[in-house]
Amino acid sequence: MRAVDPKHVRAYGDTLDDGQIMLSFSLPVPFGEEAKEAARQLCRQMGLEAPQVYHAHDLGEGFTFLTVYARSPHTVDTTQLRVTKMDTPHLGKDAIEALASEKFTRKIRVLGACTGDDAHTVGIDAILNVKGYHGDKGLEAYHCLAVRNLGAQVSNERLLDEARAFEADVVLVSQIVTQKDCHRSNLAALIDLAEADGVRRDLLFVCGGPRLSHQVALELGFDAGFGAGTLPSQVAGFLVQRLAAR
Amino acid sequence: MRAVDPKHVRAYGDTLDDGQIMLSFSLPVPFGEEAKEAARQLCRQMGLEAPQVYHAHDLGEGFTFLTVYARSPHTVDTTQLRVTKMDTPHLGKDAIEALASEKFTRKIRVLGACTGDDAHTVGIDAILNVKGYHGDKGLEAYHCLAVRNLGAQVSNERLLDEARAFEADVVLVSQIVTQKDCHRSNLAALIDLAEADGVRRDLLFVCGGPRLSHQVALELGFDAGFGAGTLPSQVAGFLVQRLAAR
Amino acid sequence: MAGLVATFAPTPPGFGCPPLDLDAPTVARARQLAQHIAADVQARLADQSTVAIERTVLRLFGVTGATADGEPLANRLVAQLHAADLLAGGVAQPFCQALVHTGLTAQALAQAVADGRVDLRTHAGARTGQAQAVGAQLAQAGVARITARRQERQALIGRLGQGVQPLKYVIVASGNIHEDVIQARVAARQGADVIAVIRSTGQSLLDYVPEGETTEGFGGTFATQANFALMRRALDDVGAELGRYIRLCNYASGLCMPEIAAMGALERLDMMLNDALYGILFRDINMQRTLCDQRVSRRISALAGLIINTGEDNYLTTADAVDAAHTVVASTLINEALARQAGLQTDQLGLGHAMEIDPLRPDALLLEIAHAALIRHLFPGAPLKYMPPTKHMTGNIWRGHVQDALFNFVGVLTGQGIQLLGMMTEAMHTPHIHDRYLALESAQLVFTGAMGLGSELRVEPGGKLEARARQVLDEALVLLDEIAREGLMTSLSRGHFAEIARSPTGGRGLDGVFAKAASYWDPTADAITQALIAHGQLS
Amino acid sequence: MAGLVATFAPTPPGFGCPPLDLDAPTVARARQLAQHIAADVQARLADQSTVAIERTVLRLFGVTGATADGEPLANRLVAQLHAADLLAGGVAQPFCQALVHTGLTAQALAQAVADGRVDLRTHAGARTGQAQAVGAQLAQAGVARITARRQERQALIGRLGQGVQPLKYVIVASGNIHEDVIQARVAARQGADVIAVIRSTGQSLLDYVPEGETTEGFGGTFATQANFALMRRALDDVGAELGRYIRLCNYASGLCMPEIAAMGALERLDMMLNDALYGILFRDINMQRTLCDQRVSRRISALAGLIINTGEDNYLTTADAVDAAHTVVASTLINEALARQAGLQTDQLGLGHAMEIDPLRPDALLLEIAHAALIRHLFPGAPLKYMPPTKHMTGNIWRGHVQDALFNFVGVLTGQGIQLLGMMTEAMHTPHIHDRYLALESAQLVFTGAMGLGSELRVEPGGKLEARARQVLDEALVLLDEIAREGLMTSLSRGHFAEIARSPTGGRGLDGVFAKAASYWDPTADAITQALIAHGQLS
Ligand code: B12
Ligand code: B12
Ligand SMILES: Cc1ncc(COP(=O)(O)O)c(C=O)c1O
Ligand SMILES: Cc1ncc(COP(=O)(O)O)c(C=O)c1O
Repeated sequence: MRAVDPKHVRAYGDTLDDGQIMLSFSLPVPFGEEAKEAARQLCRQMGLEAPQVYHAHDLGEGFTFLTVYARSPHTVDTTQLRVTKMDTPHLGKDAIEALASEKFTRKIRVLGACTGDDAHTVGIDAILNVKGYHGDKGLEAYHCLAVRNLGAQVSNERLLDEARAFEADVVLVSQIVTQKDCHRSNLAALIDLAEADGVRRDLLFVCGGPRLSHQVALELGFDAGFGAGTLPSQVAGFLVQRLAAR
Repeated sequence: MRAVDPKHVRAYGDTLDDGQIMLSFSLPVPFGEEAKEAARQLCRQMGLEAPQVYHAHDLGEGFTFLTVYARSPHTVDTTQLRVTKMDTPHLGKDAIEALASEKFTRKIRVLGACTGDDAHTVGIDAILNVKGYHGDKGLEAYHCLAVRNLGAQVSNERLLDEARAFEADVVLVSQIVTQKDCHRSNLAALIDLAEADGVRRDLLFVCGGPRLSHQVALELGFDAGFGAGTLPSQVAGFLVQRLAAR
Repeated sequence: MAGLVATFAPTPPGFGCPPLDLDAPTVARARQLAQHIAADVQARLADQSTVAIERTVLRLFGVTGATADGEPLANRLVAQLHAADLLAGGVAQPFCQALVHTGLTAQALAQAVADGRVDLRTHAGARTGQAQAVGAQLAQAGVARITARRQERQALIGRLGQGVQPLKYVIVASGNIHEDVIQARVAARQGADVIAVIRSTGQSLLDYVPEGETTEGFGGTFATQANFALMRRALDDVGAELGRYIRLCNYASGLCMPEIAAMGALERLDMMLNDALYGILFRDINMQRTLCDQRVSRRISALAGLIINTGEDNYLTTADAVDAAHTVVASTLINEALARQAGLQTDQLGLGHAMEIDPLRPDALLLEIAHAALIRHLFPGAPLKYMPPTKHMTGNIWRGHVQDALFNFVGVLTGQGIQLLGMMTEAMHTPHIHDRYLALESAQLVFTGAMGLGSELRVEPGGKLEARARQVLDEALVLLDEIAREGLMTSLSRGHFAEIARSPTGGRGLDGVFAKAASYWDPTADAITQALIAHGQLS
Repeated sequence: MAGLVATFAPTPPGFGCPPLDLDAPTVARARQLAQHIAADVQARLADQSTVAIERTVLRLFGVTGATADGEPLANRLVAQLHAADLLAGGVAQPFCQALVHTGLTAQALAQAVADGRVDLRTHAGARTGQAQAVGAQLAQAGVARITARRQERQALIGRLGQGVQPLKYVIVASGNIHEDVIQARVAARQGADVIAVIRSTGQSLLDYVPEGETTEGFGGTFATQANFALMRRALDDVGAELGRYIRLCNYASGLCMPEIAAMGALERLDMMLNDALYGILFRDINMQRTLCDQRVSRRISALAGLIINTGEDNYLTTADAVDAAHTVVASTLINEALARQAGLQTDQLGLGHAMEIDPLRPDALLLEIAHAALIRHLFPGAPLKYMPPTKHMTGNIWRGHVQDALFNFVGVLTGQGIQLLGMMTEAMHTPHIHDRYLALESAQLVFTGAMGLGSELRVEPGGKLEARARQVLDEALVLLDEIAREGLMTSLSRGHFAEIARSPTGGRGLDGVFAKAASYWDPTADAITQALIAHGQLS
């Protein structure tokens, strides 16, 4: 049997290179053959072949929901993929503590908050609270860290004020609500404010949330970003190693 | 609020023109950040923006399953959609019988079969048997039709032999199995054989099955095609009107 | 007028939760403790009012609208008095006094005050008989408007009919009321019985209700009277077409509880998320403020025939689903008692519950059924609102869709009243137009197939299911006992609920609380009390 | 050697179907009638053999391979004798005679005959003592090979362990054995316990078994001994890695029933779809042919410790799910009797059932539970194979995924043995690689959550569920009574099952049936009988 060609990888249904993919979406087009044809045309514009509308449902109010299977001829060269990953190695709690006690004489001061109108504290709490996440202890359990958690709905202004008062080394920001990309504007605004206040260089700025990634965080001017399923030790490990490298 | 522009229709998630669509597929790429990036690249090749991998699952054996949401900037001009539809109007049983008794002096002879290796008789039976489908009586219940059902796994050769013997006016072919497009080759082969035998013009050739449509049937050289959910009266109405028009 | 209240869909015959053998004395004791806790809270707060309550008085008098810079007139007037420390007697007294003095309508007067043409502060003092009469008359008119909307609902339901329980409840949350309207109408066509318009993230902390139709929310759309009216009309239209009354739900919650309750009552909303405990725990709203506000909001809802939905369905998003299941039970019992004291009837008690059990945990379904059946048996006849496990939803929409289906199965098996439908995209975005359709279609499938099942199955006596229900009830009793001893407000500062601790003087909005003077007067409260007594909702 | 048979996973403690109060005399009578029907069929066919059976004898003697134009040697030899009307005494006699005469090995002899170097026809006649001894010895060797594979399975399961019931059964059907292997290994990693390799559409009507590894099937992949071996190795490898024995399933069905059973036994398949009734009804195979073939195939499977799966799960794809539910029950009882007469033990009876109830019909789930529980109670200890409603699957994958989840719930609630997992894309294509993953993940979710539920719930005595189960059983009894009176073959010509009528002399393959001469000799049958008696599977 032919082997996968890593330079020309296609989607796979049940046979190499069959390019099978599934799409689903709604169109503001009344239910009927025309809506199905519109769906097929949309797929063809994506370069897809032989689009088959398997399910079309009349949503009413001039809308149709469609589920389409099609063949994608597109190929990806997997030998050329570049992914922005955090470059610090993942350490366990003990290794982190050891590194910190070797490098620092005082505790690293970490200030966390969920900012803007966002009131989802579970994520930041999972990172900060002793209890931690998925059996991995939170930052409060680290001997080398001094942690303060401001909770939810903290404005960027207040966050920076508190950072000054707490003499923070690191600011951790959580953003969970992402509708209309409000997390991006909120986060970018924080960095702008920090620049304006002249404190951007003095602090490590780290953000997290289910729709964030290291790559997005860098784009927004942060030092690091953590996505869904992050473990506290990943965050602690990053902080200690990055500050140690300074 | 802005109204839908029928010349530039986009996919709709919760806001006009947000272009939200969902895709899912597998890639023969080992699970990990690279697989996610490969998925995003595939989406970008489709012209999609801001692809978000929401779910990636390690299938093992070097495969990854991915579910992606993205924004499609593509637009469809719904004022220019052309759909091949059956042009004969849909009549009820009584109207069909009336038309037939007016136009024909003898019964129309209808021969049906599920051909090739295909053994799915439920579809053709739904069209032919008295019982019918979804409360709509089958062709055997029509006074104006004389029906013979050859059942399943009938070869194209035998079908044409039987058509001759039965002095059929119409041949109904069902194709349910479609793997590797075998329905298309089977159906095309029947028409070729009928052409070679010189009987193509003497008979109406009609096909049906869940993956067939009028459009596909015409492409394959048939006179008509019927898809999923077809009612017997649609078929009877087509036959009688088409033959009456001859 | 009993039975007129929420006009809730009757349970179809032969459709009910399998019986559960609970210990009757334990149930009775738990309910008794809850009543004690509720009475104690009311007694402690009896002498306080809040700026929100006073603004509500004005709204019931007929004051609407905002200043050019968007400050609602009700806010401007109350804030002015509060700043001058002239609010202790209530806003009604100076306002009615000024009405008498100027001869203006309520709305015109409010506008005049905002424009600086009349100064309410100069009217503060003792109330005259004339002012008292004007106030009583305006309050009566307010009550009459609400009662009219309630009768309107009654008539519409009588004419159109309504969905079968569990009612299918879905949210719209585009942030833009016009998109919300489209999506709500689509949802109704796909089988939704209740449309909840989710609010923008920030609104619960706003100490005013924005004005007008809004198109810019995050994670939801602002609750405004104009938005209420727009959506009400849209649902009435589509409901008439479908031959099914479609209920509208919003949030009388946050810093403007009673005001929003009043607006909802005036615009014929049918349900309101309404829970001080939720605000305290999840929005850090001051407990004195919001418990005062809640009482008034619930009395208005009682009058309006609205169903309230409490927020216990949120507790286990922060606490452990199995260890803390009893906190949900304890809290619903307290919330029931608080609600009944405000005049809400059984068929208005849409107590919220959700168990957030990790669906991958062995016996997840067994535990879910045990908890759901327990709550069902504790509140017979109440239109319980049952919420799916949201926190265990991930980007895996496929498994999520099945999780939601299993949850829907538990809902219909245990005879819940209102089923908040989970969406497979829960972990990703507020629902897309078809997410709702898919959720509704799936729920309909499960409900149709399993409708009669609850009556055909029995719980194994002495088995695990029964044992779990009894255990949770026992744990709830212990907690209620503790709360009854220390008082609800102290308890809240101990973090018993949702693993969150709040102090009586912490949180937002305490500055809006004030001690009532002996002369405090609120004619709307009097009118509402009279009406509730007349309706048999209070005695 | 009892218990060694299918080595089926034991039911975990506390996990079982809620008890059902069936009428014991009705059950006893139904089973008695079924035994009578089965005995009658066997008696009528006792004097017949078929070309497929004779080819099986050769295969058990060790003959494999095909001629250059793809005709299997076994076919060539038997066809030659049959054409010359020299088959009535069985193929063993001339073949063994020729072996003695030429001194060749079985394989070499077969090749020589195919090449035209030896003419078997000249060896037909009475058998010599020498030939008899050679035949018995070859037959013994065949039985020994099968027994060795059976012991191998036993050892592997002992070492690796296996899945928990309901075993998760999925299909692979790419048409290409190499893609099938990839997909099967992926499925095993995602939790599959049984991999069924679906056959190409045409194979059941082929009167020979293709040779070699195949890459070109439609709707499935050809069953060949080489494909069996390839897949067996792949599953053994991944199973060793996962620490779980992965079962392999194929089809001993169609015109080559006993041959495929033999190949499966030799390649350590674990399950076989095996049902003459299915072939008669759904493939129009002649009933005399396939009932003869079936008996031999089942004896081989009995010996191999294979689980057979019967085809009643197909009946309601053509007949009405509710009206004809009793036909499924009647047929499983007959199939059980036929199976036991062939030496199959309880833990080899993977009787198939599926109810194909329209999921949108009210009480769909209630009926589904009633039917599933009825079959469960009729065959305690049997690894019942339970199939999802396939005919109600449509292009709506979303609803379909939920339908399958509900079905999985019924399976675990009623303690089924083998759960054929539905795929959301059922109406569209044979499964894509991730369709299987999604189905497995969903099933795992449902099974984990509901594992203990069957033991915690009881059926309401005298309720709808019990009544429905009793009604279906009563109807099955009436049908069995009728079949017992007229005989199975006459019944089949009346269309009692699946609404399809077949005549005893119609259909495919009758030309391959022949009357045995008095001298008929089949040493493999004798060896198998001895072994089955030795194992306590026959008496
Ligand atoms: C629990 C919950 C709530 C609870 C929150 C309780 C609390 N105190 O946090 C309550 C009920 C109060 C709530 C309310 C609302 N919610 Co909410 N909620 C959720 C829910 C169900 C789970 C979130 C959660 O707890 N996840 C578990 C944690 C552990 O995961 P996490 O947050 O991703 O955190 C991990 C990582 O991201 C990372 N991380 C997170 N932050 C940080 C920070 C740093 C520095 C680092 C390093 C890492 C890190 O580490 C964590 C551990 O791995 C989600 C849906 C879902 N299933 O995801 C919706 C959801 C987040 N909510 C949503 C909305 C819209 C709301 C409301 C606005 C709705 C309303 N009006 O009623 C309100 C208002 C909230 C507000 N003002 O912000 C939306 C957001 C939509 C969007 N994408 O914009 C979601 C997605 C639901 C939906 N589909 O509509 N919600
Ligand atoms: C029932 C069924 C069977 C039954 C068939 C019984 C019988 N006597 O027909 C049994 C169990 C025997 C069977 C066997 C197999 N099946 Co099958 N089967 C199905 C199933 C579940 C339902 C089909 C059905 O009856 N639909 C109901 C009828 C009414 O709908 P319909 O066929 O679409 O017909 C309507 C229209 O299409 C139209 N129509 C159809 N024909 C015609 C003809 C004319 C002239 C006109 C006008 C209209 C018309 O009108 C009908 C009424 O509206 C489908 C999955 C599914 N849910 O669709 C798989 C399915 C069709 N089977 C499939 C396969 C692969 C097989 C097997 C090969 C598998 C195997 N090896 O075991 C075998 C072998 C079959 C063979 N040799 O062909 C695949 C086909 C994959 C593909 N697209 O290629 C499917 C899709 C399942 C799957 N996902 O794998 N099957
Ligand atoms: C009682 C109650 N109020 C309010 C909300 C919503 O939050 P917000 O007040 O931020 O709109 C919820 C959410 O579930 C709730 O249960
Ligand atoms: C007993 C039995 N044999 C065979 C098949 C499959 O069909 P075929 O024989 O065409 O491969 C089935 C399908 O479900 C079956 O149940």
